[in-house]
Amino acid sequence: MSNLLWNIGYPHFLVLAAVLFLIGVVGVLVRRNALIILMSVELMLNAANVTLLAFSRMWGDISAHTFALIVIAVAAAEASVGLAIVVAVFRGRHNVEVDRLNTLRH
Amino acid sequence: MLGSFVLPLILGLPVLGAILVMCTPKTETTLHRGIGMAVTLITFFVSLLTLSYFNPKEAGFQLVFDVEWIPGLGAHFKTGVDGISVFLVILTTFLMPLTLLGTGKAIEKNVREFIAAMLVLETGMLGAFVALDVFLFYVFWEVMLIPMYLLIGIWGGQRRLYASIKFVVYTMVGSLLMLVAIFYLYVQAGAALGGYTTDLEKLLSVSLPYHAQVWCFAAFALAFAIKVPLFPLHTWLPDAHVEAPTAGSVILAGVLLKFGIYGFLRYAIPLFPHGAAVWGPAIAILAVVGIIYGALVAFAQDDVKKLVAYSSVSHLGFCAVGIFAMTSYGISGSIFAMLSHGLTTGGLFLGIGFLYERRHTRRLAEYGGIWKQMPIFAGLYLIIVMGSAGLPALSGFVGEFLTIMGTFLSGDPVIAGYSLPAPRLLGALAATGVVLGAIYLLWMFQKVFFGKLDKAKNGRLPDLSGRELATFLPLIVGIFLLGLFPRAVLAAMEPSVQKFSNDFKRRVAECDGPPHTYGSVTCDASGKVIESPAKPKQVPAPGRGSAGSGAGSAVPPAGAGSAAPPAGAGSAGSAAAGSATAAAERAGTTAGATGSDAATGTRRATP
Amino acid sequence: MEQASHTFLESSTLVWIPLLPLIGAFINLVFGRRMSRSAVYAVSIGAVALACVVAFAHVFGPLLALFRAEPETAGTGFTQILYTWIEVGAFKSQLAFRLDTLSAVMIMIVTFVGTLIHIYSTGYMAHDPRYSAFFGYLNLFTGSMLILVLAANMPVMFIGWEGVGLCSFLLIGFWYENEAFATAGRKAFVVNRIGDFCFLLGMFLLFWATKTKFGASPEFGSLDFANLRSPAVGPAYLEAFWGGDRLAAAAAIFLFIGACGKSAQLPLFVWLPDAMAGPTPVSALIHAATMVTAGVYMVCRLSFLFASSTTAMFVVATVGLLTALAAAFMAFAQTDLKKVLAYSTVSQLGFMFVAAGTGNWTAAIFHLGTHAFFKACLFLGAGSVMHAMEHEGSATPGDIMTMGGLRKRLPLTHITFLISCLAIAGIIPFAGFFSKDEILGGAFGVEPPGWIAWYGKLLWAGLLIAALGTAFYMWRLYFLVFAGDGRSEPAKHAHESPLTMTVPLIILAGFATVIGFVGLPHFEHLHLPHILASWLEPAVTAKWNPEGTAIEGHGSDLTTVVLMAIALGVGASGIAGAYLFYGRGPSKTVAKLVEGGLGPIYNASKHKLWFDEVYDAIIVGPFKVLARGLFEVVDRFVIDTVAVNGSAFVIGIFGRMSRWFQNGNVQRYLVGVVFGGALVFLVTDISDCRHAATFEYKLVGNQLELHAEPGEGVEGATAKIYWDLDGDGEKDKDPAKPGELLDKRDVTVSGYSGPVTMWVSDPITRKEVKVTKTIDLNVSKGAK
Amino acid sequence: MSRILIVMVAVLGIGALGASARADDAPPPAACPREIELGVRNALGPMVAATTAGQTPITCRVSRPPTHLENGVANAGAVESVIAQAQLSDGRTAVVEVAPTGKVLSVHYAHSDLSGSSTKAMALVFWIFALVSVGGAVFVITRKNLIAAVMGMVGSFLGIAAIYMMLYAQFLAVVQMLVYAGAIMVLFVFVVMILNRPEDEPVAPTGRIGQGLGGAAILYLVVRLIWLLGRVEPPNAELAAAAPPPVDQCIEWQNHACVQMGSYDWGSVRSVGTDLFGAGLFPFEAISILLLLAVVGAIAIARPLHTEDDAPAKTRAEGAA
Repeated sequence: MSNLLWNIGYPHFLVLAAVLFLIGVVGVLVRRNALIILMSVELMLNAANVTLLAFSRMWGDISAHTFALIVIAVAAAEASVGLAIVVAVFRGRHNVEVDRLNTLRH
Repeated sequence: MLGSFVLPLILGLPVLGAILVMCTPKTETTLHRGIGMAVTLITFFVSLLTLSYFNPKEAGFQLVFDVEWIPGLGAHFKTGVDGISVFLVILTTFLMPLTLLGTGKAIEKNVREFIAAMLVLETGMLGAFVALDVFLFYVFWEVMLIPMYLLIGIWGGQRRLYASIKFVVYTMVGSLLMLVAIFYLYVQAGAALGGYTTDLEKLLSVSLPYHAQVWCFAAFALAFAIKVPLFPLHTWLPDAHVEAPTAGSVILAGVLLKFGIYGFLRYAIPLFPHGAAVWGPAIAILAVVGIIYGALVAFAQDDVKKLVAYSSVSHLGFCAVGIFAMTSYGISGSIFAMLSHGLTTGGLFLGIGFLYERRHTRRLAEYGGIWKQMPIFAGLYLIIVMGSAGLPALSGFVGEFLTIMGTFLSGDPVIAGYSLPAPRLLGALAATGVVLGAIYLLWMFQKVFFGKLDKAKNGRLPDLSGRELATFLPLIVGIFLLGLFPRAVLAAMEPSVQKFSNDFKRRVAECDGPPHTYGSVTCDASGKVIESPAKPKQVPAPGRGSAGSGAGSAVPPAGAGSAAPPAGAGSAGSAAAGSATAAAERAGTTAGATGSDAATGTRRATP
Repeated sequence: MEQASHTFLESSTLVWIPLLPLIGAFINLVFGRRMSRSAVYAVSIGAVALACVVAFAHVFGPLLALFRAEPETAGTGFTQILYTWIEVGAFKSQLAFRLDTLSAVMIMIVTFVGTLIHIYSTGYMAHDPRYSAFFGYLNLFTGSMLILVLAANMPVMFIGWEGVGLCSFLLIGFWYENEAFATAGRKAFVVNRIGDFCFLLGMFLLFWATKTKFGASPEFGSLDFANLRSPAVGPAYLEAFWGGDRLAAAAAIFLFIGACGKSAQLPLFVWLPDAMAGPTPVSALIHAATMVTAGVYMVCRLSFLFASSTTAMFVVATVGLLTALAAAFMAFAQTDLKKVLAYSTVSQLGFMFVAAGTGNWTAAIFHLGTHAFFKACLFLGAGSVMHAMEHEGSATPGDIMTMGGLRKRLPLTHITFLISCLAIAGIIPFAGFFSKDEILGGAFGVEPPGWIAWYGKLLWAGLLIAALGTAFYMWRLYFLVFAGDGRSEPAKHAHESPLTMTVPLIILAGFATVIGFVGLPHFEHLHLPHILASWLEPAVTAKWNPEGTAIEGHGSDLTTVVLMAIALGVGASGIAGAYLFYGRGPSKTVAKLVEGGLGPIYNASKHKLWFDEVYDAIIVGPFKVLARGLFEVVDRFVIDTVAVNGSAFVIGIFGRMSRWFQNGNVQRYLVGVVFGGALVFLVTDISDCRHAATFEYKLVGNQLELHAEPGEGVEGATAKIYWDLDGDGEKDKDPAKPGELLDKRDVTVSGYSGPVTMWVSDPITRKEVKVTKTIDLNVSKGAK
Repeated sequence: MSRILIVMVAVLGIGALGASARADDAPPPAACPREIELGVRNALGPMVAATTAGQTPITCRVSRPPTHLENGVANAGAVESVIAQAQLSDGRTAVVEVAPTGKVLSVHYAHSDLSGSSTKAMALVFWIFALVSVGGAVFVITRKNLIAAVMGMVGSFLGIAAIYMMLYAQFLAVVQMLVYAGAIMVLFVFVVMILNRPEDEPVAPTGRIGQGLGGAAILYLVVRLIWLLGRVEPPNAELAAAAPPPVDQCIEWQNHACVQMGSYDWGSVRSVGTDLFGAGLFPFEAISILLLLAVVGAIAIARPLHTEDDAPAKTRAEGAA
């Protein structure tokens, strides 16, 4: 047990990433507010980044940093467009509950 | 080759015309109709060039135009005609302008799109007739489907949606299975020829293993049987015909139905002769059933179009049975019957269209005594009806006569392993179609034209206008010409038909593939023919693919059971041979599978 | 062959005989509506008359010459080949016309009688608005018939064969506004089609037999009459075929059914009485000259084939006899003028077929000729009568019960009618006597091999009865129409018809009187010329088989005379009987008899033995039911509803089910993702679906080659493979690197047998799989 | 309900690390071969602590490079270096990589960060930031109030940045703070202020069974992931424990061949940049285009709807909506 607490190894980082990721998944699943969902997505991306960096450290390969950087960029793009959509939608119909945005279905 | 430019030209013209039409403003309907007429007429006259370049003495493909199309696939844009297809091409280009002329102003909405659809349809049909590349054929086959779907679905009658979807789904079911078979053939042939290709002529040199042929033929046959249509698969036809606009019906009956028979002639039978030998009798019997059934059901209709639609089922039955009689009479006859059917049934539908434009009903009960009002129309229509009923000296007779005779004489001289069951009986049954045809056609004619003119609405029907007359006369002239001088056509298709039946006889008699028995012939694995299982007779299998002989020589006789398929499976065969010795030792290990195969193969191989 | 020796006339102008009427038809049908009556008459009559002239020119010119020169080849006559009509493979049919002695007789009858009928029609149809169409049809009819008789091979014959059917359809239904008439026309065509169907089968049988039984020599499989007749082909007909009987039997019977359709024999005669719906000249044309004689002609044309099978002959004769009797019986109770004549025609055709069936071809054609004249005369006379009655405003011009006493009103018609009645009753010296007597005599004398004994006599007796009936009902007709006093106003004031109608009558009556002398009876001691017999002799066969016994069996003069006397007596007694009952119009006695015991028989006769009713019940009705049933049950229900829409419905169900997932809600999709991921883990976790780690081993000589197959997935990729190759249960060290464990995929040991263990251990998840196999070199060596 | 579930997930996630507890099976340090020890002493000179009570300061472990795949077959490379740990007199530990021949390949002075049980401080730091990030994440998905959620997000991001730092990704840690905690989150805050309404029902309504199943699936995933990831062991514990060595990277290319190598510190801007503009050039360009598009798209979409002057914008916005 003490070993678990005080002897931090890669498993700790990876498990942390996994937990963050799953929290993100749960967020996307259970929430209806588009903003929260967007944030949860960001959360998942970060979890992925953590995993990337942990493994890059573990295998001694720097290129994972590059990918993490790219992931961050993608996340930024996604956030901006997503937020723009949220705003537009809100203008149109004064709520951002995703499961009310079913116009295309009917 | 001389004149090879003609076919691509007639393929291109309608499409260009369609583009041109779509470029014109939407409201200029007269302009659209004019362009449509002009383009189709030009296409017709250009297509006449094929006849001038066509050499009737030659059996093979002519006017061949071949360019690399999709190198990755080995697909070529290869077109050409032989005696079988050239007249169908002419028929198509001949019917198109007449159809547009006959349609006249009957189509009010979306004239531009209508004309464009018709033109694209023409290209599709011509392409499917002249394609000499399986892949190209399939593409055109599908291209042809879409405009027809639009014609029925947009310009059709009340239940047009049901009809059009039924039409498309029916056709698709068939053609997708055909596609699967094409892929299989493609792969196998690629292995056998040492290079993937979809060139029909190359594929014809490959002979698949026996059972593969049986299944591939079944897949092809389904697609074509739906198009023909054969008896249980025919119900899309009446709906499509009834709902389609006149032009759609004319083209559908005049040309589209021909692709079933043509597909059998051009693809299914030459590619998979063994399959044809296995399924042929069944198809012939179905065709005869269709002849009688179609005629009977036609008699039960009170919708004129439906009646004619079922008559097509009956007539195409003649074509089908004529082909699977596998006699030159039957085959020539069925091709001829296709031409005649194109003219007569096209004429019937045009006439119905004329009536419909005047009365807006197709119910027989609504008519009666029309002769008094429209004597010219009645007279001309009678000629077409008689042509369809197979009156001698009109076009219908020659086809029916030859197909029935071909059926009657099927199996004489005996093709190794192929003959219809009870050809005499089948011929007689098919001939009953002649009587039944007279019954329902004359019944229809009487209901429409004879009797008292008691319906008030029929009182003021104008007789044929100049346009309608101009639509009818070419058809009637054609009917008379085909009926009085059929030899010109028959002689031109003779070499190709001879080649067709000779190839079939040769290839169905040669032994390839695993041991099998059909007819009087039993083949064992190493390509020996055993006339009767009792006394084996050594016959070296002729004309095997090079890869096949290679494999055959490579494998030891023990392994031949699994390695015998000479084409395609050559590599597999040698592999099996290589593993054969090791397989014996590797008892119980997973790799033993092929070994056990070889073992069973050996067991099957030794008679 | 002798083509070369022919002059221009015969070799290249034959075609004009059928062509002229066809041209006339074309002109009338296409331009007739804009032509004046006189022009139409001119064209149509001109066409037929010209054809008649050409025909006679051919017959009495070249053919007669040829006949004089070499009678045998006159049997083949000379041929004009226009072009090859159909040619596929071995089958070749040329559009060719042949004039031989047989067809010569026919074309003369057809064109001559046809011309007269055309002329007559100008008067009869004088008031019909659609005259041009009518004359066009008449020309077409004549032309088709001429094609039929002149055809040099069976397919060409079939053109005319069906052509006359079409024309009958058009002409019988000429007054199409009357539904019943139109139906009659259709009935004629369809019944004929049934016959044509058998004709086709007969053709195919002949082609098949001649083609496939013998090699590819040209005279086989051409369906050309000359070739079919050639002695080389003869043996083919004797081939055993269905039911062990000869092929000739099958082919001939099929063809004969075709003839039954055309010539209105049992059981296909039903169309002919209804054919009275057409205008009277048409009836005359159909009955006398063109249509119905086609069957008889075809049988005689193929005499060699029929004669090759006594079975076929038996069938022909029997059917002929039955038809003659039945038709005679049906004619008794008819009250419609033309109906009576129609049944008499059927009956007379029965006579002809008996003649044909007894191999008495000459007699058949002879009777055909004589019958053509007197029957045409009768019909045209009837037409004249009805025309007169109609003119006086009779509602039912054909009802003989309303007539009577017309001999004073229509003298010319009366005379001609009288002559024709004498002729048909077989009274010497009118034409009917000779021909009928020849048939009777031939039937009496015939003794073909394979027939039951005395069958010829039986036929003879039956024909006598038929002849008696004929005489009776014809004279009943005569008396009812002409004798006594008029029984209705129109009958009282009827006027004679115009010359255009009476002149043909007179001409025909004249021929009906004298034409019989072309075939004087045969006596041993005094030699009377039988011109027709000797003329036809080369064209028809005289033997039962290609190499069989002769057909002709002449009795002694005494028998001949006796037979003639009996026939004459029968005819006379028939007339007497008719006079007895109907001498002064319809008598009470008849009425009483009808009321009394003869009632059923009378009804049977009146309803023509209920043939139509029976056919409706057993054929037409079921046919309609079957058609409707097939459509509703098979097409609508089984195929469409169950198969097609059913499958569509099933697919639709799946579609509706899958819509829950594909509802466009992203979160629901993500649920799917989560569950999927969980499932993947679960599966890979609990059921180790990966290939279990194992290793292969192969023996090469003494070498044991081991190959590890660590499963797939996380374990497989980076797994370490440890081996125990000495059976000590420990992981072996790597001989190459001391202190390292042997970690390889492929290892080779020599000459080792015993347990081999492999460990697959995964560096990331410390999973370790252990596989052990025991190898025995000797055993595995033995395993071969 | 769902909140309980989520918290449960989080706690369980951390706790489940227990599952990954395993006996400390690092092989015991052994005495080095002579040439190795000589090499080390040459390299380090007098810094090496003196031998005390037979306890040699220099201990050796054989290390092998990780098993690497060669066309589908994984094989372990031969021994190419020996890792020697030398206790220095100043208490630090030097990790020396020595070739079997005794040639010294590299010397690292281990920070006592990840390394085993050197100092508990680092472990504490990790736990704190781990809890911060996880707690922030839980906060995000549980709060009704959007502002609160965004704040939780910021916290979570900062925690993650720190975790980056602990993984020697200094540059990325900074980027994380700037881009995420800085820009993106500010963006979120703005949007939240624009919308400015708390959502009425936080949880998407799915039936009890659905929630139960979903929860079960999530739990299972957590457990399984932890069980899997907890077993991950570095190919080389010592190097992992030590500070990462500088990375050798190509800094000058000529037609796809490297002409000059350079060696930069792990995770530094230079190393990341070199890699980004070397191997990662294409993705970089792609990303730049993506960002451009994102900017344009965002502007196009977010334009106010009710501008009478241009219809296209209207339709576009509606299409987006």
